[in-house]
Amino acid sequence: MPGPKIGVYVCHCGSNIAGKVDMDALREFAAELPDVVVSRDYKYMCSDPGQDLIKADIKEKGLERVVVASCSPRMHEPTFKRACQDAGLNPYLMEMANIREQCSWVTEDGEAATQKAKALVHSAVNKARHLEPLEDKTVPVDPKTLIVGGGIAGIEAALKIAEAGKEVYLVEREPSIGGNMAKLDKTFPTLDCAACILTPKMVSVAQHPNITLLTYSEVEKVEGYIGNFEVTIRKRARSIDEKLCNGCGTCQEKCPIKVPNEFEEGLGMRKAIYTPFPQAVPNKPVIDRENCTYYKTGKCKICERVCPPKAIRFDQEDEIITEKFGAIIVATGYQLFDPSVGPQWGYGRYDNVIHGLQFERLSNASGPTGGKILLKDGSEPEAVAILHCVGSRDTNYAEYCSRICCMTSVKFAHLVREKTNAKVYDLYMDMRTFGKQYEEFYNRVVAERDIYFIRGKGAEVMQDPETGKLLVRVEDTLLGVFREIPVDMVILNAAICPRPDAQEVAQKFGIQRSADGFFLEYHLKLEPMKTANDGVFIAGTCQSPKDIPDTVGQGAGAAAEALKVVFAGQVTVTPTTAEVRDTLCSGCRICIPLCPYNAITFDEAKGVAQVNEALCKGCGTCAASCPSGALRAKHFDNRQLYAQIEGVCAE
Amino acid sequence: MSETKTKDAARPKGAGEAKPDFVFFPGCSLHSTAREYHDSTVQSMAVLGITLEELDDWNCCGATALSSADSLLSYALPARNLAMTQERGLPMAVACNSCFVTLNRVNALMETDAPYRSKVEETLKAIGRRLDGPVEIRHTLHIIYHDVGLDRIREKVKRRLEGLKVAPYYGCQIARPRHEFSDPEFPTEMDDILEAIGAEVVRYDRKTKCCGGALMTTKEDVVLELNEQLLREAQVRGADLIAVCCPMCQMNLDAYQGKINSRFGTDYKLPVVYFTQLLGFALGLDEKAMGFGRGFVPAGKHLKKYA
Amino acid sequence: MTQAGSPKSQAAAGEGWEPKVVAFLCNWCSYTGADLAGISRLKYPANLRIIRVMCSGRVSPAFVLKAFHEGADGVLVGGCHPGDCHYLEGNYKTLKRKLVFERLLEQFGIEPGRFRLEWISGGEGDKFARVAEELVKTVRELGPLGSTAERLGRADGLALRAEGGGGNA
Amino acid sequence: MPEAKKKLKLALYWAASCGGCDIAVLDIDEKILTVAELADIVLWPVALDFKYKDVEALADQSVDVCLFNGAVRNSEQRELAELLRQKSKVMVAFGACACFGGIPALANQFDRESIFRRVYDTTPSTDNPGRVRPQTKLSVPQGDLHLPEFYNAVYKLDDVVEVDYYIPGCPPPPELVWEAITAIVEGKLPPKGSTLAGERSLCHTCKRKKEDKKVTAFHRVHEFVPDPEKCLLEQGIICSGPVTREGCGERCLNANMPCRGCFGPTPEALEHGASMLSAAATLVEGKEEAELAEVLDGIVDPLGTFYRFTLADSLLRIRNKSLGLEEKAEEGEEAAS
Amino acid sequence: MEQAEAKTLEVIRQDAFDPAKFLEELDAFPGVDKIKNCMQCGVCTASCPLSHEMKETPRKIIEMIRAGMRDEVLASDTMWYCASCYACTVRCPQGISMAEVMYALRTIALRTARNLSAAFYKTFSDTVRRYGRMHESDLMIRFALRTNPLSLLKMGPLGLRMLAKGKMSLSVPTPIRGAKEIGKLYEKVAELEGGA
Repeated sequence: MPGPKIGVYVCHCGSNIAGKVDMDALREFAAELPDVVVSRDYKYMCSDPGQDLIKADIKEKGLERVVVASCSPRMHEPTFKRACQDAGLNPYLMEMANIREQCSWVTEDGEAATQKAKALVHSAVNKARHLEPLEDKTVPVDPKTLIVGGGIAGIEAALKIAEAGKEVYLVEREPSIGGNMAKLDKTFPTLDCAACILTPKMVSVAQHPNITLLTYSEVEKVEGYIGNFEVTIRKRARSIDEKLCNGCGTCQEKCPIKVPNEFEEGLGMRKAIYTPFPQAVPNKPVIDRENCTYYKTGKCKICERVCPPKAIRFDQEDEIITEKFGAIIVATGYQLFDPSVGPQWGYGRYDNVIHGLQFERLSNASGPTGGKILLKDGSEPEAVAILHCVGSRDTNYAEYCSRICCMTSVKFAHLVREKTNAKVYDLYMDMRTFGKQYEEFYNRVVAERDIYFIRGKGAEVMQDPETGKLLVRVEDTLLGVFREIPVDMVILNAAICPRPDAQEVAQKFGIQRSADGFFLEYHLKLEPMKTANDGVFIAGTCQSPKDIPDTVGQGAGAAAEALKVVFAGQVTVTPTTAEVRDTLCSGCRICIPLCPYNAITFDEAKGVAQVNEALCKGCGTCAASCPSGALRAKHFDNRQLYAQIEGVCAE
Repeated sequence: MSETKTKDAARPKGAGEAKPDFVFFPGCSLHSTAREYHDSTVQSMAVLGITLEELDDWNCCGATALSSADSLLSYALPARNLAMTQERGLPMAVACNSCFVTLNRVNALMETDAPYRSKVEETLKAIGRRLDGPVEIRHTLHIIYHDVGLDRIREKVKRRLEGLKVAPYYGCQIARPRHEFSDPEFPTEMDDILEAIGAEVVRYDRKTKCCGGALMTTKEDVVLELNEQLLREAQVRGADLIAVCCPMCQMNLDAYQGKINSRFGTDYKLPVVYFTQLLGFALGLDEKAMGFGRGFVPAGKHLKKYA
Repeated sequence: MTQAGSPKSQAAAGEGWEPKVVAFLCNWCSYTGADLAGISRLKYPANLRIIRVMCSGRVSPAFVLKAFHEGADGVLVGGCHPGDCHYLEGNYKTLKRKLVFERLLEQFGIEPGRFRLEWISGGEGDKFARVAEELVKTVRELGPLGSTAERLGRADGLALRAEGGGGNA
Repeated sequence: MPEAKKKLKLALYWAASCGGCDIAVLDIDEKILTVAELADIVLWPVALDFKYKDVEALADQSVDVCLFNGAVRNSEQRELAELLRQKSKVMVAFGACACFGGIPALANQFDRESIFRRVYDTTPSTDNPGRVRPQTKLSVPQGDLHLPEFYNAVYKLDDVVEVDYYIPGCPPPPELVWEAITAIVEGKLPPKGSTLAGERSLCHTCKRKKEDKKVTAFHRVHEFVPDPEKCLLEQGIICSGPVTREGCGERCLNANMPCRGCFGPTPEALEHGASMLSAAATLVEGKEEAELAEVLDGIVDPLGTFYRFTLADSLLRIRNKSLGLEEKAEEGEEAAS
Repeated sequence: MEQAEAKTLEVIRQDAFDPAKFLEELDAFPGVDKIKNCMQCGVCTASCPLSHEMKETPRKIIEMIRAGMRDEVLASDTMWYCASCYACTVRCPQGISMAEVMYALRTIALRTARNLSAAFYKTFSDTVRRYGRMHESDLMIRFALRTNPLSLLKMGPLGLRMLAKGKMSLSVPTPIRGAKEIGKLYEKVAELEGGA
């Protein structure tokens, strides 16, 4: 019985594939396979002329199936599906063989690669023979976007979407938006103050009619899929009536409880009722119930007494908000590496060993010292050491480069010199000044008086037990000598790390993490904001360490991705779902509890299981457990997979 | 460590009925220069309910000296001890830091580096022995800390060494390269044990800085310098004595203290004792049995008030 | 790497024999991980051929048997790490099947090293390459398994009429 | 039953099987008389004395129907299968052994040598000091004696000859046998290659109450008396009903015993044993590997459980090691000692 | 900083060195790997208690190895200062076990070296071979005899005090029961190493 007419298209991908795999041999091999009526190779099959080859053959030779041997289907499957569709062939009758990522790029030997490519093409042709036409379905998209994380990435994304006229929910865990950037003093390379450039954006977020700002809130649950995410958000009780509160701050003045302020990185204090910093948005306090005397003992209520508009609400409860969203942007930021993990650096052991964000707070005019760089005892340091790569580029901790530390160090050196008379020693392994105007900035600072750059990694910070001075030990690797540098303050430029709850967040949003723990983008270069979960995008330092310009760029980029979804108004959902063949189903009900989406139900009248295709995501788990073979995973059915197995195993 | 072990340790032992908890590898020093370490370790652990059985016919682990002289031999020699321990079917306890690191080095090899591993196995085969994978090797300090536990130590203390200021000096090879201790550079296990027996532990930042070890033989000048620094910090921090857990450290700091004083014009009189001597003493064991008299710098005056 | 074996040499454990390994990879994690190995230009033996499924949960144990039946010498199933499944928990289903299936394979006399279930995330290109390398190495050491037809042929010299059996697909 | 113009010529053969299938033919009771009216039996070793040469003498295609029961274990059975195929218009694989290898095929976990060692050497009742083994050829003064060759594996009938119809079951239930005979007589046969039983799985006709399935522990039948109203799988008993073709009349289920799968897989099931294994394993709830393993270890002997009747029909067919004969011999020795 | 002595720049003719060969030689030692990954950060040097005594810092030794300067590396004093404290090893950001590198260098150097350290390690090895265990007095006396017999006099006072404290014994040590095994072990090692 003659099978469907199959055309095979082998792509050279320039030399990416052709440089390893013998194109002629592969093309000829494919031509010999049963049902193959045409087999061609071409330099770039994804190019217009390449696609035209396929289209012409579909029309002229009446092809019924198309096999493209090229890159990963994750790359160009949509391209070739479209080409088939344009030529009148159902796009689900196209199958790809991945002979680049999984063959030419990973195989040393050309002959072996050719052999493997043949097997992969054979497998694809086998599967193609059994393919069936499927129709895409579309579902409407909710026009709202959810943004998780109110740092600069989330803020940027929210504003862009709002300004484009679409509705945004911005959810932030802390009482104020602003993220880590709000803690910074000056920003490199221009040295403008972070607050000066960030605060206006924060205010715009609060004021924009298209933005619903939910601070002190967390996403609890995410269900659904692109265009139709159903999200549960817990808005924690601030214990104040936000409508009545005018942000006067009287409560904070009078509150008797003092606790370390997280925002000040342990260097300053706050009250039990507080806004984390003066420019907070919204500028309304929260009561930290863990530390508030009233919640502990039932007494106090001073804030309630002093509040002019009577806005304190001790009995306020958490609010649960459920909302539908078309797209989600995750911008949850980073966590600084805890340098006490490596006690050799002295952090946590010596008072005047601080990390980068602590220095930012010291240097910040609104910080605990009013912008003065002071030692713990209140005196000014005479010498300061700055250590790069604390935890970064270190297989003991984080293997990757944190990218911003070199520039931050240069900035710190400058700020120390600007505000004190201290000598500055900057201990670097390599100076990586990769951004626009960064090298220029470095060149400026390097020339400043009493700033000394030493090429060598700070190995250890000791204290002279007699003088109390800190001793930094380093090899000056350019001289090949050992140096012990006495200083009063050590600034550790610690690594940018994934947040400690990154795994939990990743699971909640159905995204993955790369080996370094950051969220995984769909494609490192070409799809940096997309994730494997359609409709969920990532931006900023939750994806990898970044400076502010890059973070802002990604925030805007993610906004574009989200807008693409919500403006389209509808999304295509895959027709590759499961189906029950009624005449084969005996109603054993094994499949029903297997479906995580509850897409399978039991039809009592017919005595068979049935699949709700709108709910089914097409994982095929049910098909693999259906003993009688009544459940079929469309596009990945038993016949197709058996044929593929035969193909890869054939000689 | 497993709970079972803790239970075992706590279990009262009738005469002869109990299987020992560990095979004990004393190492050469504990049989010669560091006999007080040997005696105080075995005796105080017995009080704490841990029985050690000396590994029969053990041989020198080769120390780091052999690692430097002959790579294969430096694995083969300690491997014989591990093979015999495996035959005995018990985990191994080690008190000497140098032995500890050397034996662990073989363990590490047993888990990795296949081609070299088979070479070592071949040498064992030549003497009719074999080693199947790594052997559980425990430092006695770690056993006391984990398997006995601080609570049990506190319970058993007869003489609380209240007011005795001790600088805990671990040496380098106990926690490095990376063993079972809390941190390779700033372990705290000995600190906690000393506190549990009532002593005041002084801050000692050099707690794992090197004493120079065997280099005292070949590079005496510079090694004396290292030891001078170690003594200096202990003195500055106000320590009455230094507690150690390694025979080499003890020897360098104690036996050479006089030489250091004459070289650097200092006047250190810091007794250097094994932590187990203090532990045993606190547990009520006899001062003499703990071998306090064997040190070059006498420790007696600091212990008088507790006796 | 020598070449992936010429048609005839594979039948017997001759010098030219090259193991065949079939890998069923889930689209979201392991297939992406394999793509990442490619993008990173990591090298691993060409003996391993990938079949894409949407979820490791789709991999019926029969697919694995089918691969061995067709002459595969080793089979890899790759899924997302526990908790990371794109379909919430398909990989747990795979794990459950594996726990019984492994014992079945052993009863069939398939050495444990020939079948592997691995959790490989989209970020673990290096792990994928390592697993591929290890699996091919193991299978190479175990030697050829041969297709069912070959094995029966070796057993009784019978050329079976309807080679295939079992598979109703 | 309509009057046939000409009497059918019927052959029945018994290969590697217990003989139950032959009895099953008699189980159609008084209808056997109708059969006798309708058909001339040309071969039925269990009941009538025919010699091979009588069969050889028949003209090709002269037998209308051959009901072949039993699997193919040795060369004699194979030769007969081939001979009967040659002489018959319609070849029916009759019973689970002919269809899928049946119980005898469980021996595919062992090769000839280890079976012989067990049977001729190591069973406690064996007294065989000379370690005498069956030989295919033995010369005696009177001439050469031949015995059939015992194969390393058990084969199903369609491995060696083309089969036109399959009647599964251990043994096939009388109703099915009668239906088949009727269909043959009436010439109302489905397309060749068909199985003369239902298309869905046994759950379709099983009357037990079924709910959404979740299992917390697996049990074996001797461990407790299951609720006769409830699905056995839901009670933790491995029942192959969901994967096994319907048509048996639920004889086992009615006796409160689980289906063991003698009707073989449904037409769209991938593989009888593996499919049931896959289904059974996923019924267990939980995510912790250690806990799961504990529950799933309750499924003892997966091969014997899931391939009880269909090992010769499986994808892998035989235990791989049964091929390296020497290697196997050593193993057998160990097992024996 | 000390004033560096004026010195002409060294010229290295790279074709005189074979870095790959030296790396291979070191690669044969277990635990010696990743040398090529060294970032030259100097943490090893700065962590070393004795690096200030060395002519070449540990970091520089790695770079010299990578340049293939075998003779120069083996002639350096760096490895003889290693006290096996492993500070470098635990801190190395690339996970290089510098201590193992030092052991390897010593082992290679000992095949030809004739310095004080070499004598010590050889004596040590001999003692263990003889008795199966180490005996300080025996070791020290033999070491002194091998190197500088006069040093025995210098060691005298300490030795006497050690004797007095029972920390040393002058009695002739008895070999362990398994001394024969130890001997065989040495022989086998020699046989295997000889092949190498």
